Formats: sequence, C-alpha cells, structure tokens
Amino acid sequence: MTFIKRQTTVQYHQFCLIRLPSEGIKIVEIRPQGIVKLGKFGTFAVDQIVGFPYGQSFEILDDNNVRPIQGSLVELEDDEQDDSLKEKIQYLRQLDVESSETNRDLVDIGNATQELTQEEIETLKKTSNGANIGEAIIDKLIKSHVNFSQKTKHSQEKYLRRKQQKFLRRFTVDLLGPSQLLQYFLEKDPTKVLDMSEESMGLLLSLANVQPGGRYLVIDETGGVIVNALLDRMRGSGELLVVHENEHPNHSALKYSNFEPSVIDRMVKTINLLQFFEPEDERVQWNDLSQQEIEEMKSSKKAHYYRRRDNAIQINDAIDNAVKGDFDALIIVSTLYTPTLVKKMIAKVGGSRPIVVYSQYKEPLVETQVESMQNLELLAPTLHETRCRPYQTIIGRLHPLMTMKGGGGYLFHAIRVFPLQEGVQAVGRG
Amino acid sequence: MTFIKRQTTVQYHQFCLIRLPSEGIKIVEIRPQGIVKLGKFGTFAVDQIVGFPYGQSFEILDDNNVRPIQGSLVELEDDEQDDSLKEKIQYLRQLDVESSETNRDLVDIGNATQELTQEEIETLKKTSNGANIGEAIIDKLIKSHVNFSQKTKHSQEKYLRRKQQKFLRRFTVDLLGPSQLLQYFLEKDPTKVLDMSEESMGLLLSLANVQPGGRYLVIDETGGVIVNALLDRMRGSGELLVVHENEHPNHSALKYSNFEPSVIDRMVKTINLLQFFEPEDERVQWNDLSQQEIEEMKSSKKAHYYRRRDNAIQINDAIDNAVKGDFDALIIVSTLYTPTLVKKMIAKVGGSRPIVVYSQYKEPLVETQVESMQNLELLAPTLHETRCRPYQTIIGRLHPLMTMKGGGGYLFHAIRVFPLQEGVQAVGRG
Amino acid sequence: MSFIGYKDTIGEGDLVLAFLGRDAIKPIVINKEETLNTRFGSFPHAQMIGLKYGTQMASIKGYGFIHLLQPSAELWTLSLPHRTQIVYTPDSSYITQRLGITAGSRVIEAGTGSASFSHALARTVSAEGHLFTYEFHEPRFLEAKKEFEEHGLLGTPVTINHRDVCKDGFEISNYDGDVKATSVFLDLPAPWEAIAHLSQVISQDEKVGICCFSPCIEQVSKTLDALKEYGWTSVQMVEIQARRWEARQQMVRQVDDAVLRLKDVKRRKLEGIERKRRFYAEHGQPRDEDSEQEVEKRKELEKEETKVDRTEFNPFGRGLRIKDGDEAFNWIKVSKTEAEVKSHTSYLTFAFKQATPSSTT
Amino acid sequence: MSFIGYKDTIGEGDLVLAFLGRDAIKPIVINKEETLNTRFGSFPHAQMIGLKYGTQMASIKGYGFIHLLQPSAELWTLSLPHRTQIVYTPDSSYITQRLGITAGSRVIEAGTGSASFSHALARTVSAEGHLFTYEFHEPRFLEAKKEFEEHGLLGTPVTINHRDVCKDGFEISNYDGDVKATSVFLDLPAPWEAIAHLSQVISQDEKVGICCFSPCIEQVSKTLDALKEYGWTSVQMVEIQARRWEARQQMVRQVDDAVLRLKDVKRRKLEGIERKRRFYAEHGQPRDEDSEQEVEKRKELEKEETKVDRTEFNPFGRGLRIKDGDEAFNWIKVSKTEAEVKSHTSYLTFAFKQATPSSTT
Repeated sequence: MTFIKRQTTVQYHQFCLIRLPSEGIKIVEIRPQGIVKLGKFGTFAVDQIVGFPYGQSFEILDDNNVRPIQGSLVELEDDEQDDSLKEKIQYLRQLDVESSETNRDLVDIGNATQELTQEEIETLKKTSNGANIGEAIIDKLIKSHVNFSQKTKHSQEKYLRRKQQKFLRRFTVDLLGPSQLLQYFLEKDPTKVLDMSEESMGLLLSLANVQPGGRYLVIDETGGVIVNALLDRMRGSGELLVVHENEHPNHSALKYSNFEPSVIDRMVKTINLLQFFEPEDERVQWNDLSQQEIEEMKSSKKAHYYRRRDNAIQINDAIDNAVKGDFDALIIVSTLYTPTLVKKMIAKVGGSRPIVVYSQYKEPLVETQVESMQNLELLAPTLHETRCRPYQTIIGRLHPLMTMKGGGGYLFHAIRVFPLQEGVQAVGRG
Repeated sequence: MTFIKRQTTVQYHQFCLIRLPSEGIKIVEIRPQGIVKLGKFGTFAVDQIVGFPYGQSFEILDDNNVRPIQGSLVELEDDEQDDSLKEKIQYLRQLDVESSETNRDLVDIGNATQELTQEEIETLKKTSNGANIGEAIIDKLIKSHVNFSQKTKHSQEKYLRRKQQKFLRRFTVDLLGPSQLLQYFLEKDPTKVLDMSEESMGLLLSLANVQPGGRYLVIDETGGVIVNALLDRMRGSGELLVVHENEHPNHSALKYSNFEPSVIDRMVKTINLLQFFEPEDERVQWNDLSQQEIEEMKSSKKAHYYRRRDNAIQINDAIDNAVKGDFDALIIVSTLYTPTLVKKMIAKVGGSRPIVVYSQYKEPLVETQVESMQNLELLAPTLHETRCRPYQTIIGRLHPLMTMKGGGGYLFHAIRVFPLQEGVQAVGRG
Repeated sequence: MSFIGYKDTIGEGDLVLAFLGRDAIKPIVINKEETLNTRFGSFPHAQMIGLKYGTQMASIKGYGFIHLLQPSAELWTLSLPHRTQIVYTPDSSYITQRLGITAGSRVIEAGTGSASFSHALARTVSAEGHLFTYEFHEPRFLEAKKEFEEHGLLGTPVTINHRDVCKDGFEISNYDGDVKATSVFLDLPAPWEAIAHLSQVISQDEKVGICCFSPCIEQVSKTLDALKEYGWTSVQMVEIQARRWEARQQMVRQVDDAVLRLKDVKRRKLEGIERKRRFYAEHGQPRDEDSEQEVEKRKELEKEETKVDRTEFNPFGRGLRIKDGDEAFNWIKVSKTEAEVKSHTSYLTFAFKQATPSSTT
Repeated sequence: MSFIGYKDTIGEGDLVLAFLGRDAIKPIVINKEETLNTRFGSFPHAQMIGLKYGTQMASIKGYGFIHLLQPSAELWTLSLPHRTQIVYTPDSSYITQRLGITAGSRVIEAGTGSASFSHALARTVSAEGHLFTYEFHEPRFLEAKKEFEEHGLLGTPVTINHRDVCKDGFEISNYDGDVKATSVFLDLPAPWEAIAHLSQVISQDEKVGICCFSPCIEQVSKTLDALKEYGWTSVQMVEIQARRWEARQQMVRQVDDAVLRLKDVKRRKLEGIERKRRFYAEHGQPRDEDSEQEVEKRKELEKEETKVDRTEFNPFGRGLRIKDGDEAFNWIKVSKTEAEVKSHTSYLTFAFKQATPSSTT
C-alpha cells in the first residue's frame, strides 16, 4: 500500500496557511521566488520561510525579509486580554459615535466599560471631537487595563502593543490541513461547505470508518473540501468514486490538498449521476483503432484521438467501478433530497459498511430517518448532532465564550445489511 | 384588586409536596387527623407537621410521630457522595450478576469501581455466592470511600448511613408550587405536561407578561398545570378564559392549586372550541321563569331549573367573554395544529399583546413561524429554545451532571399588531 | 405606569416602544411637540396620541412604517440602553420561576446594573410585593432611579439605593419597615462578600431562596464556600443555554430530476454536435482564401444554424433567483439558529435558607 | 485484523459483533464448536462461517434474528466491556480531527482505560503510524493487552505498557526506536503530573499537539498551569455536546376538526334527548305500581329506542390505537432527543508545542 507521509515543514509547491493577528487566515502558495502580500502587514519572500516547521511564527522586516520568532502568535498578543476587554472594545467601536442619538449614550459608553467615571467622560467629551471620542475612550480603557499609570516599562510596552495590535507585522505559517481548509471557507463563505463544523467533519470521518486502503463512494457538494479530508486520512492508498450532478465535477478545493496531481488522478475517480444510475446506456462505445491507422493520422488528429480514447476509458472505468459496487462506505454531503438518494444508493454499499449523510439542516435527515426505519437494508439508523463549545481559556477566569458561531450541521448514519428474504417473526427488531 | 398571599407554612386543606431521600416526590393532602403513608419509610400523622414552614425536614418516629430536624434533606445525605460513586453503585446494581455472561465480567465490575484489586475480587468471588457478589462489592466500595478502615466513629457512622440510605426515615415538606407540580408530573408521566421543562414554563410566563389583573386566553392540554401556574402569578386577581376541545375541561391538576374553589370559579372561565368559534349559534336560549312559576315547582324541578339556569348563564357569559376579545395574552399549550389555530385566534388578542405557543416538538412551531411570517397581524415571530443544564455542585469537583433529562419543549412568541390597511411601501419590514 | 398593568390607547406622556426592527426598538416618551425621526421616516408624536397600542403607523412622507408597542419588561430588555452586560429573558425568567418569585414576593437585587431584570421583577412582584435594588456605581444608580421614576415604579414596588452591599450591607433607611426579603439575586463581581450581610435583611419566618449570577467558574467556587459558611443549603449551580430559531425553506432537489437534467444536457449537446455536422456537410470546411467579410458571414450563419434553444427543463431553477416557497418547486421547511449564538451568559448558583426554628410554631 | 482494513466474509477465528439491539451488541469470536445463545434465539457459529458480514441471520428455531457485523472502532465503542468510563465517538472523533491525527501519526495515550479510543486511534494511524498507550492499573492493562493481541493490533500499530506515567514517565523498552510522538492524549486523574515527563518522548522536529481530558473544571485549571509551565501554547479548552435524535410523527389535529367533533357530539346528544322525549311521549312515565319485571322490560325498551349509534366521525382516532403515519390521518414529522441525554463527558484542553528551533533548518 502506498503511503504518503504528511508534510511537517514548509515546502515549495505546497499551499499553506498564514495566520495573522486578529485578521483570520489566508491561504498562500509556496512558489519559488514568490512574494506574499499581506496588505497592511507587509510583504515577504516565500523563500524565506521554506524549510521551517509548521507552527513557526515570523516577524516581517524590510525588503521582504522575515525573522523567525518564538512562541505562538496568540501568546505573542498580550495574554491578559480576555473576552470582556475585547467585548468592550468591540462594543465601543460599533457604536456610531457621530449620530445625535448616541451622543446621549456617551454616558452609557463610559459606563459600559465600567472604567470611566462621569467626570472622566465629560472631560473626554470636551477634549476630543466627536469622531475621535470612541477611540479616546478605548485608549483610556486600555491604559486602565494595563495599569499604564504605574508607568513601568512593562505596562508601557503592553499599552503600546495593544494600541498597535492592528499593526503588528507578524504571522504564523501552518499546515493547510482539512480542518484549516474548512475553517478558511467557514470564514469566507460558510454556504460553500454547507455550514459544516470541524466537529461534524471529525464525526463524519469516524462514523464512515475512513482509513488508508478504503474504497469510498462519495457525493461532495463542497467543491472538494470533503474529498480533501478523505484523502488526508487515506494518505495515498485507496480510492474514491465521486458522483456529481454536473457535467464536470467541482473540485476547486483539491488544489489545496498538497497531494501530487498524479496521486489525485489515481485516487479520485469521478462520475456523473446519469452515468452512475444508467451505466449501460452511458458506456462510451469505443473501439481502438489499429496501430497502423493511428500512425497514419495527422498529429492534431492523433492527439484528438488519444484524448477521446482517454476520455472513453475514464468514463467506462468509472462506470465499471460504480457497477462493481461493494464500496466500503457511502458518504453524502449534498443538498439533494436524501431520503430518495440514500435509498437508491444503498445497493452499492458493501455489507456491514456505513452510510453517512451530512446536512446543514436537521429536517431532511429526519425525513431520511423516517424512510430508513422502514428499510430493512439499513440497520440502526441514527441522527447525530455534535457541537463544540469553546471556553475562554484564561487561568482564573474560565467560562465558555460569550458568543460562538451557530449552525454546524447534522449527520445521519446507518449500517448497510442484508436482510432475510422472507419475513421472519421478529422477537425484537434491532 | 384582590390579592391572595401565598402560603409559607403547612396548613390544613392544602396540598403540599413531600420529598423523600432518593425516592422522588409525592403529593400529600393535609387533612385533619389524616395519616400519611410513605411505604417503607413509615407513616405519620398530618397534624404533626401543620404550622411548620415549608422546607422543614422531619424524621419519622414510632406511633405516627415526627421530629423536626435541621438542614435540608439533601445535606442530610452524606454530602461527599458525588456523581461518580452514585454511578458506580447504580452500574453495579444494574449488572445481572447471576447470568453466565457476567461472571466473566466480574473482573470488569471490580475494575469499574477502580477500587478493588484483582486479588480482592477473587477473594470476594470465593467468599460470596453469586447472588450477593454485587452487594458485597458495593459494600467494599462504600467502605473504601468512607475510609472505613480508619475505624473512626465518624467513618463508621457514614458507612452505616450510606448502606442504610434506602432506609432513612426522613422527609422534607415543601410548597407545592407550579415548578414542583410540573416536576411531579415530569417524573410520573411527562406526556401529561407535554414534556415541558421548568425553564420552558418560566420563559412562557415571562414572554406572556403574566401578572395580577391580566385577562388571558388559554388553551391548556396539561390538565390544568398551566392554568395553575398562571393563577400562581396572578394571585387572586384577573381572569382566564380557558378554551378546551372536549365537552368538559380537564382541570384535574387544579385541585393542587391551593386556591379556594370560589377563587377558581371566579377566575377560571371555560368554553369549548365550538362555543368559542361559533358563539352566536352556541348561545343558550334562556328565559327566566317568573317568580311565581318558580315557587309553584316541586323542589326537585326547582333544583333542576336553577341548575339549567346556572349552566346557561355560565355558557353565555363565557361566550360574551370570548366575543369581547381584547385579551392581554394568548397562551397555547396544545397538540392541536398550531399554524391554523394561531391564525384563527389572533383576532381575540389585544394590540401590542403577546401570543405564546408551547410545543413539545420544534417542527410544528417552525410551520407556525413560516405561516406567521406572512401574517401582518403578527410582529417579530420568534422561535425560542431554552435548556437548563445542572452541574454537580460539589466544591472542588465542579462539572455538569453526566446525564440529564432530554426534551423540554419549545416556545413560539409573537406580538399582535394592527397592520395598515393598504400596503405601504416597506422601507424595511419589522 | 408603563410596565405594570395594560393600556389600550396611547396618550400624552406615555412611554412607547417604537419597533423599527428586531434589533432596533426605540423607547420614546410621547410629547405632542416632538417627532420621531428614523431611517424609516418621520413620525410626529401628536399623530400617535389616540392610536391603539400595536398600531402600525406610516411615516408622514408615506414610505416606511413602524409599530407602536406598549412597554413590557421583556421588550424593555431588548430595547433599553445598556450600561452593563444585561440579564436576558431566558435567565431572568428561569430565576423567577425557580425561586418561586410571584406577586407579593419581596426581592433583593444587587447590583441594579441596567435594570433589565429589575423591570421584570417589578412586573412580577407587583404592588403587593417589593423590589429592593442596590447599585454601587453612582452614574448607573442615578440613571436607574430616573428610569424607575419615569416608569412609575419608584416607591411601589421598587426601592433603589446607592450602595456597595459587599462593604456596607443591605439595610436601608428609605423604606418604611423591614426589608424581610424572600428572594435574593446577586449579580456582583464578588457575591461571596455580600452573602455575609444577608441575614439581617431576609425573612426568618419562611424559606428564602438566592441566586448568584457569575460569568467565571472561579467565582462560583468562592460563592459555594460562602453559601456553605452562612448556612445556605440545597445548593445547585446550573446554566441556561438558550437559542432562537429561524424558519427557512430548502428546495427539495430529487436525484431523479438531476439525472433528467443531465440527460437533457447530453441530448442538447448531441443535438448541437449533430447540427454542426450537418452544417459542415452542407457548407463544407472554411476556406483559407475567404475574405474577412465572408468568414464573418459564415460564422454568423454557423452560429444561427447550429445553436440549440435554451432548455426549458430547469428543475432546480438554475440561473434564476428563486424565492423560498416558490410554487414551481417543492420545499421542505427547515430551521436554523442565529449566525452567532449566545454561548454563555453566566453561571446561576441557587441555594435556600430554611426558616429559623425559633421564629415559627 | 478486525479493525484495520475490511473483510467481506465471516471466517473461523474472526471477531464478529452480533447486533441484538442498539444497546446490545455482543462481541463473539467465531468457533465452529460454539453457539451464541441470546434472548432472540440460538445461533451456531458454524452457520455464520461463510456468510457475508452484514447478514441478518435467523435463529435455528425460526423465531428471532440478529445481524452479524464487522468490528469497527465505532461499533467497538458501543459494544466493548466497560472497565472504566469510556471515551465516546463524538469526543474521540473531534480530538482526532483537531489534533490532525491521520495515517502515519505517532500518538501517546494515557491511560488506556477500556481501550475505546485506542481502537479508534489504531484504525486511524494505521500500520504506518503508531499508538503508544499506557495503563497504570494492572488488571486493565492485562485486559487491554489481551484485546489488542486478539484483535491483531499488538505491535502494529499498538504498543502498550503497564506504567504510572505520572511517576515514571513515558519512556519504554518494548519498542524498537524512539517514541517521537506527534500527538498526545491524556485521560488521567492528574494529567498535570504527566505533562512534565513529555519532553523526552515527543518529536522535536515538528509541531506536537496535546489533548487533556478531565471531568472537573478544577482539573482543567491545574492542567492549564502545567501546560504553561512546560511551554505549551495556543491553549484552548472546549467541550463537546452531542445528541442523538429520533424521528417520530405527530398527528396533525386541525382545530376545525375539533370543532366539527364537538358539533357531532352535540348533535348526537340532542338526538338522544329527542328520542328520550319521544319515548316518554309514547310510553308515559314509569308507574309506581309496575312489577319489577315490567320495570326491567321498560328499561330495556327505553335503552333500545333511545340509543344513538356510535359516531363514525372520529377525526383524531380517539379510543383507537393509531400507528405513527397511519394513512387515515395527517402527520407532521418531528424529532425528539433521547429521554436521558449525556450532558457532560469531560472538558477537552488542547495545546501545542512548537518544534525546537535547533532541530530544524
């Protein structure tokens, strides 16, 4: 069995993740002599970070140079800055300080921070003009939080760091793994990944018993994010047959898989729904020409011939693959109506193997489960929901984060079985 | 406005709650000279507890006597007994120690408690017969938890107390308030209260803005548990019109309300769905007889006449009440299909007043919300879910309870408004 | 008298909540000289007078509208100006329910904060009960007191004091009689410091309940120690996790239709190929010697003769803007939570104190 | 080789999971001399040999059946004999995902416990990776070791040691080479004591992740201190809240039908009254002088002539046993959680350690 170890350092021709302070994540291609532009954070030469292990943080210097630095980016930010301060700053920044309504609320602003007295607020109002008053209050807020008045070098440095937080020219480079790719799309456009959470993805991969060497039947409407996650667990051995509803599959996310194109060609076979459900009608009629006939062709016609030949072989192989059935799991991440879809695809799943369906909404899976309860080919149909709840992880001030992203999706799971032919008087149904 | 203060002590002719260690709750009527039977816990004379404040704990002595004791029942149980020990004991008791399969699992049993070594288990196997081995292990388990080997009086007492926990003849008497009545039915038969949780009930009462003096339109399929909760917040002033789908309303739970029957008669009016929706057809045609005609009647006929008269008045009054409309809230706790039900009842709700619907399941409320979004008479339709998550509240060992009751229901809320007659070009819909 | 009792018609001096949107509920006090200006238009107060509460009112310009609502504690919670993190209805309603707070209850609340819960408590305890609320931050105390006054709650049933209850306890002088609280709500940074001072102000004749509201788990630990020390029992900590759901509709896309669509695509593709073949059969290959004009003309002819009509088979409405529930398609009703949910407000620690034996039968 | 790879047909010596019910999955090792006896009947192993995995098998008596399943880590978690509280799939799958554990990973696990997670990790890291697992309790160590051996996992990819890692660290002698773990999972009463010993056994060349699994919040606090002390960064604690949902159907009961039913009840009541009136009109009042026999006879006659037929209008199926989805009625599909839900398993504390600079470019 082929095994492709995962990269642990930055290498050319890979895509990796760049994390910026308070800015989310970016995907960057490591091209020789490439320059990465990070907007206000600056630019740097890709060559500078090649060979470093994932997780490494850097500071951007002039002339596209970088300097490796210790510690993770999160810790480099002042670690005393907890949720409540961030909340206050966010709240303050959101208020529209210019509108007449909010002028009345300036008392509220100061009070909201629980930091400023009535007097201080009045002073600020007088000394700042309207547009800056929010920032002036934020400034005062930060000062009080870092005990600026103590005027120690430490507190002064912390003050400056926080104020300039937006301008720290630092980043961390990390592995662009399945979770990171998912997070990237969740931030940019959650609908692309059907709002799937990291925990839903993890549960999907475990329920589907994904492992190297497996042969999986997949519908992936996320543009390849799921296929990528499967390939990551399979690490070079096994095969996927991906069924899609268009003429051509959308695997735009696969370029981020960091597998060689040859590996992907070998492992990821595609077929459309028509070919999948009507294989005999959709086989491409093909007869190889004789060697002589080929040699007689003009080169353009020859190329054309080989292209058509490859296409026919690919389609017919995929059809053979589908007809063979007996897949080790059926994995569906789609907005197609699953009660009927699952029913039609069960026959392709091997015995005792799992069927796993992801849906952004619970309701289609409830209907899938109602259908499945009648279906003797599906054992123990179960509807799962899993939600990760992160905590503010600050020693002495532990609590769940005040807000978190909603959604995350649901999973349906069942085991494909071979029911007895005649009805058996059930003592108890499994 | 009439105001009826809530009882704070045990009084005759009231129903109150009795809590027993590890046995759940019972409802008991305080009848003069009554004897309360608590099964293996013993019996006691009701007169013995009258006058004591709610929350008082007692020990049952002989001859139906009781002795008031300090502290709450929960603290009287050994407060070191945390979740994990209870779990182990429960786990051990559940194992079927006699079956041949489990003999093999005896190693598992001992290991599960993490208390016994292989040796100890083998010794126990030899020294106990099959039927008692579970109990023998439990015995050993408790001993190790209370450091029995230290053989202090304290640890010995704790050991005996725990072993005999099932046989402590103690109870606490408490107010039978709306939450307690709800808990009682949730334990006995959750379907009776449509699986409503305490937090859902609290949210319902707040969203419906329930207060003394209000006039509320109610559908209560819980047999009166909701009506009881409303009366509790209204404390003697205000009125309910309860619409039911049968010939006679089911208010079996109202006897536990601890309000005088006259108060309930005054405050709780009932009407059936037919009378409610077709009032003019359902009015009872009634003409009073003349005083002379009445005097001429035989006494049985006279009684019959007055009964029929009262009935007619009651029905017609209820119909007048319904026709008047303008209720301060519409509260629906029912399994009737709510999208259509709400639509038909909106007209009876006063302007700016709330409509609150409870459902065990979310799906009917989703449909209700879809309907309501089109309905300009309903403003800001919202679907609420609230879940209380209790923690093991032991100093130094805080965590959420490992298991808790599922379900709890959902709430729909909207505000009744008077839309503009012609369509107004919406700048933004509320 | 805005929060207790009900009013049908808007009058001068009334507090009205102008509903602009779920996140924009604006409190206004009716003054016939004033006008409410919003992004939805202008709404003169004078025109509101005499309208029923709940009326949808049009802007004087004719575009835009708002709804005029009567204040309730729950709506107030959604619309009040925040001075602090407030207590939201899922927490406040549960605390009320669990502590058995009802009309006639006597409740201690510290700190008042933005007075969100205070309004709900005032509504629940009503004129027969009382709310003793305490706020240590002077600007907030003054703001809250002003609100209670404007809302007709000051004195009955609310008494507010400017006090640091942790240092100076709960006993007050601006109330005629004993506090004798039956329920206590502590929303303070250090509730354990206040617990010590409660015995003087709670009822001795009946069971009293307390709820301490703290965001951090370490605060809960300290609170548990203090509750134990001061004889509070039946202690349990809980958290309330509340969600709101929105109804949507998802199109039912049948795999059979997807297959038919592919067939249709295929058929039209083959038809296109066939037409092209016929065109070339009829017109032959393009000739190198053709002029530009002739090449252009041929291209246009080819295009016209080989094009296949746009399909009418569009089972999923691709390329069109389909509205949820469009009758041309099948739908399944679905529900989704908010994009961002409140994952935590605070931990709620409940405890009770039994009546003092000597003061009862 | 039961948990890694796939097998189609049942053979002698195979580990098979006999599915009796969701809460009753029984592991058996196929031995052609044995028979599986359950409350569903008897199932001789010999008859299982040659059947495909997934086959529904009938009892030799003809009643009852079971399903024969191939072991997977997830099914194993549901069926294994518990020696401790186990790690369930929602937690284990999330930890695997978040730590980026995949084929080829080298994972440390302490303690092994009931080896629930161990099986999932073995399946995921596969032959190219390795699982170093440690158990301090000797009976459990022996039990787990036996299982790994029987399941073909011992050596590749699992190495198990009897060890108190908090006292004696992680270095081992029964493995050829360095441990060089890339991920660590600690499920111990005091993980902070073990963290100190990790530096010797984790990879220095790459970023290493850790997850500490503790039920109590106080344990998390101590863990955070230790992680900080030993240079672990990007620390975050989370919890996984997982639910299972069941599909049901609720009858759609329209209020219009409820009204019609009341009308029907009323109509039939009036009809009954009318018939009674006619009976009395026809037969007069009962006479005092009638004999008992005559009274009886009259009663029967009255009953017969005044009774109203049982209604056919029963829109909600009252008094009948209606099955979910019965076509005579309308239904709405609903979902309900389990009657008792797992509210808490443990807190998961994640952290990472950067590669050591000197050991990289």
